[in-house]
Amino acid sequence: MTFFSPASAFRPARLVRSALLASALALTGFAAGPAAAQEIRAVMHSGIRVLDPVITTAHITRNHGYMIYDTLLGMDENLKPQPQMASWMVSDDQLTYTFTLRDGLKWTDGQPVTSADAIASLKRWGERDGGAQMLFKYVESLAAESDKTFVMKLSQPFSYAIELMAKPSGLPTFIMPERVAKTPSSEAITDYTGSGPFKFVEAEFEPGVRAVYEKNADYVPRDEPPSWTAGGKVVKVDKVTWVVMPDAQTAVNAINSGEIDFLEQTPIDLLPLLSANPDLTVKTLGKYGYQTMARLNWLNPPFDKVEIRRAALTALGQQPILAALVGNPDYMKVYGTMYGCDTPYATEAGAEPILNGPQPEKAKEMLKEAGYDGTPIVLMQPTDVASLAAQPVVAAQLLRQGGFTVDMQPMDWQTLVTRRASQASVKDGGWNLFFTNWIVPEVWSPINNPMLNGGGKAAAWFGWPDDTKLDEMRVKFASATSEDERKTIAADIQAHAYEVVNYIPVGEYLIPATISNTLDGMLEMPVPVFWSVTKSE
Amino acid sequence: MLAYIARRILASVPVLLVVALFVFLLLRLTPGDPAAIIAGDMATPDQLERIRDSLGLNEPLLTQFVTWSGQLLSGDFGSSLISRTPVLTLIGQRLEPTLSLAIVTMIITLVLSIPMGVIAAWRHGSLTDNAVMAISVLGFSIPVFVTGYIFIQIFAIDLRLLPVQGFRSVFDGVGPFLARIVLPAFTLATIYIALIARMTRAAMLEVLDEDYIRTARAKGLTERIVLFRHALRNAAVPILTVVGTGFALMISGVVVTESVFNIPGLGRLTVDAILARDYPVIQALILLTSGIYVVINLLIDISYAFMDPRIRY
Amino acid sequence: MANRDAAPTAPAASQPVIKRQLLPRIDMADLKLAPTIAAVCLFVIVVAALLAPLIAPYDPIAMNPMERLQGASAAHPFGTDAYGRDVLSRTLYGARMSLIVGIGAALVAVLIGLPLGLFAGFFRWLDAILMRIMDGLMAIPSILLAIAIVSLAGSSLWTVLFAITIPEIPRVVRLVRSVVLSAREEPYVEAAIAVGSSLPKIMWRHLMPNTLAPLIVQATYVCASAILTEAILSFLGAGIGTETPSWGNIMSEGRLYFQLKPSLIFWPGLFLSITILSINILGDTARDVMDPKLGKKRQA
Amino acid sequence: MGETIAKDRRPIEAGTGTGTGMQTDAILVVENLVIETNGRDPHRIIDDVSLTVGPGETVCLVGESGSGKSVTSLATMGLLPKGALSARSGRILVEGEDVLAASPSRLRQMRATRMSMIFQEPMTALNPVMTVEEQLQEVLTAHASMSAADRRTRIREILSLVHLPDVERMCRSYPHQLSGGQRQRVMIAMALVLEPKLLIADEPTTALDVTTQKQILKLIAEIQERLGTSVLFITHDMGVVADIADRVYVMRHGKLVESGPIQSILTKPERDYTRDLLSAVPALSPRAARPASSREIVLETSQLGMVYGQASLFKKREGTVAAKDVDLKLTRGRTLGIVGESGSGKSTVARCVMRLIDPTTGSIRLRNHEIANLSRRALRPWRKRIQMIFQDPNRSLNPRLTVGDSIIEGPVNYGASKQDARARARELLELVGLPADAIDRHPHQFSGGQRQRIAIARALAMEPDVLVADEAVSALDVSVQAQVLDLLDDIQTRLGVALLFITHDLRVAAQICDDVAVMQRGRVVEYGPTAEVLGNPREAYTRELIDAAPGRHWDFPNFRPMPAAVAPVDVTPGG
Repeated sequence: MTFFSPASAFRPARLVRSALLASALALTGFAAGPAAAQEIRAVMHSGIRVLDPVITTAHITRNHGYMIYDTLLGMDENLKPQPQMASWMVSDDQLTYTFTLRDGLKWTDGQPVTSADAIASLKRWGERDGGAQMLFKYVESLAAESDKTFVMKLSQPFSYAIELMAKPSGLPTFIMPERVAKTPSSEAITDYTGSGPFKFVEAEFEPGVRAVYEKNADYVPRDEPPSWTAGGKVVKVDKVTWVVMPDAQTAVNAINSGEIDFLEQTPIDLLPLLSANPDLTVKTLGKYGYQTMARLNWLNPPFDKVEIRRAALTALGQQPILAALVGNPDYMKVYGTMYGCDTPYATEAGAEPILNGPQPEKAKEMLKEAGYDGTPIVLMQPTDVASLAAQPVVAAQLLRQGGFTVDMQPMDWQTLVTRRASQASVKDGGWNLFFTNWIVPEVWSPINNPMLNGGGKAAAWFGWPDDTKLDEMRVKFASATSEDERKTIAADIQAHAYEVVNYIPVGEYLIPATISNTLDGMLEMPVPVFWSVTKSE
Repeated sequence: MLAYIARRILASVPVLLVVALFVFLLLRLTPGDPAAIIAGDMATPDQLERIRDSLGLNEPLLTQFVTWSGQLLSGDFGSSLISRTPVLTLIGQRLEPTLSLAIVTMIITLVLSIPMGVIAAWRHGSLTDNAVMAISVLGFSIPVFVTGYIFIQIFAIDLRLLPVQGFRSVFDGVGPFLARIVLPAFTLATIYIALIARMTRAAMLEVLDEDYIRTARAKGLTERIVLFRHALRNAAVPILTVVGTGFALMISGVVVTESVFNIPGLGRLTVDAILARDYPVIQALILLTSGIYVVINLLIDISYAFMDPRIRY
Repeated sequence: MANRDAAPTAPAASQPVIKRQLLPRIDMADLKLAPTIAAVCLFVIVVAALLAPLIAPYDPIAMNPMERLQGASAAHPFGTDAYGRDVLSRTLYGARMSLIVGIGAALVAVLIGLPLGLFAGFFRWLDAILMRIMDGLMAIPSILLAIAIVSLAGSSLWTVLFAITIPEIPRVVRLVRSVVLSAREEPYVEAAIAVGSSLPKIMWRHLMPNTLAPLIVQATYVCASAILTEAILSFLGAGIGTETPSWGNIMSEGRLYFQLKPSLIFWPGLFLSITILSINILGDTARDVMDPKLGKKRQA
Repeated sequence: MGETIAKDRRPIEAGTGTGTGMQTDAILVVENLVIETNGRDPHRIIDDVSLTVGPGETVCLVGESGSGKSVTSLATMGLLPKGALSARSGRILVEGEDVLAASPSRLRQMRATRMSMIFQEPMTALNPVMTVEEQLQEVLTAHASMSAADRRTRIREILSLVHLPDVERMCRSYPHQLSGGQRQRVMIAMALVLEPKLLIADEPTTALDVTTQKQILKLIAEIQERLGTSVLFITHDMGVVADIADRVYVMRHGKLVESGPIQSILTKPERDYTRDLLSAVPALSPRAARPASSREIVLETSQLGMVYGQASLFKKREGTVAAKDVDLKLTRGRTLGIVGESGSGKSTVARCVMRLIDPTTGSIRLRNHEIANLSRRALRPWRKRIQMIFQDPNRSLNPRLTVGDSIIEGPVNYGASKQDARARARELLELVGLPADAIDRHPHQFSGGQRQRIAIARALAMEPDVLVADEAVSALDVSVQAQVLDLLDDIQTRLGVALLFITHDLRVAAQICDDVAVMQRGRVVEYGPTAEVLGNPREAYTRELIDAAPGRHWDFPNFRPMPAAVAPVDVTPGG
C-alpha cells in the first residue's frame, strides 16, 4: 500500500511534515500490517442488507448473488446465452428444454448440486421475476430425469426462454440448495450456502456496512475464458471485502489515498480529484450504462389524458436533465431508445418528441388544445438518493416553462416508493410523476423492461397504463421465431409506447469505476464481479 | 442511597414507556414500507403485499405493539425486517465504534474545554476571556460536516498525516485506532468544547464569587489551587450535568461525523434504519439511546453525591 | 445545546443598591466591540434577507444546466451550483429560510415552553406528569426525532421547523420551571399571595418576568442551534426542499464539491457562521448584562 | 454560663494610647488610604482613612452599611475585588511591610502568616466540598514546610485550642455537618494556625445567634490573650463594641468620623453621627405595657403545630417538628413579640398564621373565624384582614413593578378601582413618611429603610386587623431600624392595628412589644407581658438569651452604664 503518493507535490513546512509523518506512520501501523492474504477492498454503490437475490431486485444483492452463487446459464459479451452450471437442448417443436448440470458442482457444505436444487431454485425465480412469470404461464412441467438432468416442458413455444434464463441482471437464475429454495418467495432466505466462486463470511457481515467474501477453494470453474457471466470464474485473490461509504467525497478521498482498491461508482463531478493520481484508473466497466426515466401516472388527472402526457413529453428534454445529473458530456448519452443504447433492439422509433429537446412553446399549445386546467403535477423528489435528486428539479423547471403547474415534493426514497404504490387520487396521497433509473440490461427488451406492461391497475408497474395493445405486441415478441422479427416488433412496441407516452426515457449515463492499478483483470460488464482479478502489492 | 437508585430506576420505567409508545406510533404513522425496500424496484403490488404479510405488517397496530412489547419483556428485541439479522447483533456490531468515538471525543473535549472555561472565568471580561469564548463559539458556529471536511482536507489530504476515513477497533492496536479516531473526535469535539467551556465559565463565575474563594485567597493559596482545587470542585455539578447529557446526546450527534468519516456506528445505523423503515431496529435503538440517556442522568445524579458531600439521597 | 437544566443563569432578582457601589457599573460606553460588531452583522444579514428579491441578481431556483459549477465571475460573484443556479442569489434567499427557521424555532419553543414551564413550576401534580413527558421527549435523540418527523410529514419549511423545535421545548420548559421554582420562594411572591392575588396574576406579574432574562439567553441558543440543525438535516437528506434555498441545503448540496468548488460551501457557510457567531455573542452579552451573579449577597 | 467575656473586666484605659506615636511597633498601620472604583467614572469608596492597631490590641471599626469598613479590611488583606476596586493612594503597613506595594506572590506569603481574616458567614466562608482537615492542611502546606505528621499534630492542636469537641471527628467533617458556631471556630482555627500577628474579623458574629455570638467573642478574646494577636474587628453592633473594643474607629460613607478609646467614645462621643449611632441602639430595658385599649382578640392560635417532610409513600421518616402546641392571643391595638434564636420556629408560626404554609395541626382564629383549614378560595376574604411585612425589604417588593403597582395590587384584587387605590396609596406613602410622588418609582430607587416603609404601606393598604412583622427591622442599620420602629408604633397608635412582631433581637422586642413569647425548638417556653418576661425571666432559656445580649451593661442612648435598677437582674449563678 502506498501511503505517500509520489503525486503529492512539494509543499512548504516539509520538514515538520516528515517528522509528523514519521510519527504518524508509527502510530497508524501502516508500514507493516498483516497484508499477507490478498484482499480486495471495494466500495460498492450501496450497503448490502438483503441477502436473498431472489426476493429483491436490488443491484447490490444481485452482485452478492454473483459472488456466492452460480447461475444456471450465463451470457457472454455478445449477449449470447451460454452454458454455465448447465448446458441445454431445445426440442424441435420448441416445447421441451433439457438441462444437464456439469460435473464438479458442489455446495459449500460439501454436498453435490443436483437437479432438485436447480428445479426448486427455478420455481422460486419463476414466482419473483416479471419475465419468468410470463414464462411460467407456459411451463407444463419441470422435472428431474436424473441427479444431473432435468426437463422443462412448455405448453406453447416461448422462444425468449433461454435469453430470460441467461440474463445477467434483474433476477438472474441463481441456483440455491433445494432446502433453501423452498423458502416462500415472500420471505428472505437465512441460509447462505452457495456453490459460487466465493464463500460468504457470515460472521463478518455487518448489514449496511460490510460484507466479506472468501475464495471458494472447492469451486470448479468452466474451462472457457471468462466473458460476462459466462465462461470460467477463476478467483485469483483470497478475500474480497465490500464496504459502503455514505459520503461520496470520503470514498473518493479513500481511494485517492490508497485505503481502498475499487470504487464501483465514482461521482462524475469528482473525477478531477482522481485524474492526477497515476496509481488509479478510472473507466466505465462495459459499454452499458443507466437509463434514467420519468414515469407518469395514468390514473390521475391531468396525466390520465394522453394529450397532456404528450405535452409533458414535448416539454421535457434529455440534454438539460443529463447536464444537471451528469455534467460531463463523456458520460452521458442523448438517445431515444427505450431499450438502451447499443443493445440489439435499440431504435429511435417514435422518439422524436423527446429528442427534439424541450419545446416549451409547443407544449403550451398542446396543453391549450388539451384543455389543461392548471391542475398541479405532483412531482416526487427523493432527497436521499444522489442519482435521483437532480432529474425532478430540472424537470420541474422544464414543465413549468412548458405551461404546467408543478408541485415538487421532496421526500425520502422510502416515502417515495410507498407513495408511488398508491393508486389513490392526488389529494388522497397519490401522485403524478416520478423518476427512477435502470441499468440497461433491465430494460433491453420488451420482456425485461418493467414499464412496458399494459396490465393496468392489476398487473402493470407503478403508473398503471391500461394498454391491451401493448400486451398483445409483447406476446407476439416473446413467441417470434427470428431475431429480425423480434427487432421489428420491438420497434413497433417502442413507437407505440412513445405514442401513448407509457414512460419518458430522459437519457442514458455511464458511471465510471475507479480501480487501483494494483488490480488487474477486472471484467468489463454491467455487473461488477471479482473473479479473474489479480492483486499485486 | 440504594433506595434512591431503586426509586429512580422505577421512575424511569414510565419515561421509557412513553418513549416506546411515542416512537412506535410515530413510526407506524410514517409513510413507508419496508417491503418495498426488500423487494426492490420491479416488484408488483401483489408481491409487496405478500412480503408485508410475511413480515406481520398487516396486523392491526395494537396487535403489533402488544407482540413487540411482549417480546421486549422476554428480552427479545426482534430482528431487522430487511437483513433478518437480530437487532441485538446489529447493535453489538455498531456499539463499539460509536462508543469509542464518544469516549475519545469526551476526553478531548474535557481536556481542552475545562481549562478554557476556567481561565476565561478567571480572567473574566479580559481579552483572554473574549478570545477563549470567541474560539469556542467559532467551533459551535460551523456545521459539523464542514468542520469534518476541513479537517480531512488539512490533515489527511494536504498533510497526509492521517487516514481519511474508517474505523479500527482499539483492540486491534492503539496506533491504528487513534489514527482513525482522532479527526472525527476532534470534529465532534468542536461542538462540545464550545458547550462545556461556556458552562464551565458560567459555573466558575458563579463560584468564584463565593465567600470560600475569598477565604482560600485569604489563606495565601496560589491561584492555581484556588481555581482548580476550590472553585472547580464546587463548579463541578453543573459542568458534570452538561458533560453527562452531552455524552448521552452524542449518540445522535455522531450521525453526521460517522457519515463523513465512514465510521460504522449507531448513528448511521439509526438513520439507515429510519430511511429503510426497519421498525424493530429503530425501536430498539431509540429505546437504547433513551435508556442510555436515563442511565447517564442517573449516574450524574448519583455522582453529585460524590462531588458534593452536602447532597445525600 | 445540551444544557439540561437552566444554564446557571440565576433569576434576575432585585439588586440591592449597596451592591452597585461595589460593582463595576455597566456603562454603555464600556460595552465591548464584539457585541457591537455582532449586532451590526446580524442587522446587515437580516436586511439582506428581507431585501433578497430586490438585491438578488437572479431567480434563486432558475437553473441553467449548461452553466453549472462555475467559479466566481462578474455575472456570478459566488459562482453557480450543480444546476447552474446563482449561488449569490441562493445565499441571499437562503438567509430568509435560515433566519425563519432560527427565529421561528426560538419563538415557538418559547411560546410553548414558557406556559408549560410556568405551570410545571407552580403546580406539583402537573409537574410530575409534565416532566415525565418532557424527560421522554428529551431522551429521544433530537436529530433522529427530526428525521422521523420530516419523513412523516414531508420536508417543507414548516415540518422542518416543527421537527427542529419539538426537541427544544423540553429544555425551555425545564429552564422556566427551574426559575419559577426558585422565584416562587421570593418574599414578593408570598407578599402577592398575602394580598390575595389570583394564581394567574401571580404567575403573569410576578413569576413570568423573572424567566425573561434567562429565556432570552436560551432563545438565542435555540435560534443558533436550529439554524445548524437545519443544515444537518439537509446533510442527512431530511431538510427543506431544494426549491426553497436555505443555507443548510445550499451547503449540503454543495458538499460534494467541497474540494473542487469550495465556494459552494464557503459563502453560505460564512454567512451561517457569522450569523450564529453574532447570535451567540449577543446571547452571551445578554447573559452578562442580565446575570446578577457578579454581586452576590456581599455587603459593605 | 455565668462568666462574661474577658474583655469586659479589663480596665478600659489599660495599655492603649490615642493612636499616634506608636507607629513604630504597631502591627497594622493604614495611612491615608484612598480606594476608588475602576472605570471611566471612578467613585470614591474609601476617602483618606488612617488607622493603627497596636500589638495585642482589639480595635473595632464601626459603621453602618456602605461605610466602607469591609472594603478597608479587604484592602488590608490585599483582597480587593480585582478589576472592580483599586487603591489609589495611601499605604497599608502590616508589621511595617506595605501590602499595597507587595507583589502577588509576596502578598500570598504574608496572608495567613502575618495577617489572617475571618468572615461574616461561616456558612459560606468554608469550602463546602472539602473536609475541615483538608482546609486546614492546605494552609500549612502553602506556607510551612512541615512533615505530614507535624501537620496532623498541629491541626489537632489548633482545633483543640478553639475548643472544638471530638477533634478527630471534626477533622473528617464537612462544613455542612457542623453548626454555625463550630464553623466559625474552624474559621478561627484556620486563621490562627500559623499564629499571625494580625487577625481581621469582619462581622464574625453577625450571622450567629446571640448565645453563640457570646461564645465566639469569648474565644477570640481568649486566643488573643494566649497568642498575643492584634485584632481588627469590624462590626455594626455597638453592643459588641462595648464588650470587646480597646479602641474604636467610626466610619461613615468611606470617611473616618471619629476615633478613640472605647470609654471616651461611649461616654463622650464628639461627633453627632457617633452620638446618633449610639442613641439609636434600643435599650434592653422593656417598655412598660400599655393600657389595653380593647378587649377584642383579633388573632388567636391554639395547639398550632407544623411538621415538615412527613412520611410519604416512598420515604419513611419522622418529619421535622418546626412548631408544636403554640397558643398565642393578640388583642386589637397591641403588639405581641415572638423572640427566639434561629430554628426556634418563630417564623414558622408567622407563616402559618399568614397561611403561606398550611399548619399540620391546631387552629388559627382570625377575629373568631377559624382559618387554619380554609381552602384557597374560602380564605380569600380573610387574607386582607392579616398582612405581613417581610424581613428583607430588597426582596419583598417586586423589582419590576412600580411602588404604586405594588401597593395597589391588593386593593385592586378586592375590587377597588385603580384610581381610588392609587389615591389611597399616595396617602399611605405620606403616612409612612415618603413623598407621594414615590408612587411612580421603582423599588431600586429607594434605600433599604425606605423600601421597608413601602412594604408597610403595602400592608396597610389592605386595612388589616393584624400586621405580622417577620424580622422586619433585622436587615436595617440601627439608625434606620429606630425610625421604622417609631413608624410602626405611630401607625399602631393611629390605626389600632394589632402587631405580631417576630424578632431575634431582644432589644427590639423590649422596645416595641406589649407581650412577648419566647420560643425554643418549636415551643413557646415563656409567654407574658414584656416587662415580666424580660425583666424577671422565669425560664433558664430566657435568662440565657438575655445574658448573651452584647453590651447589656451599657445604656447607649444615655452614654452611661446600665443603672442597676433597670438592668436585668443578674442571673449569673446556675450553669
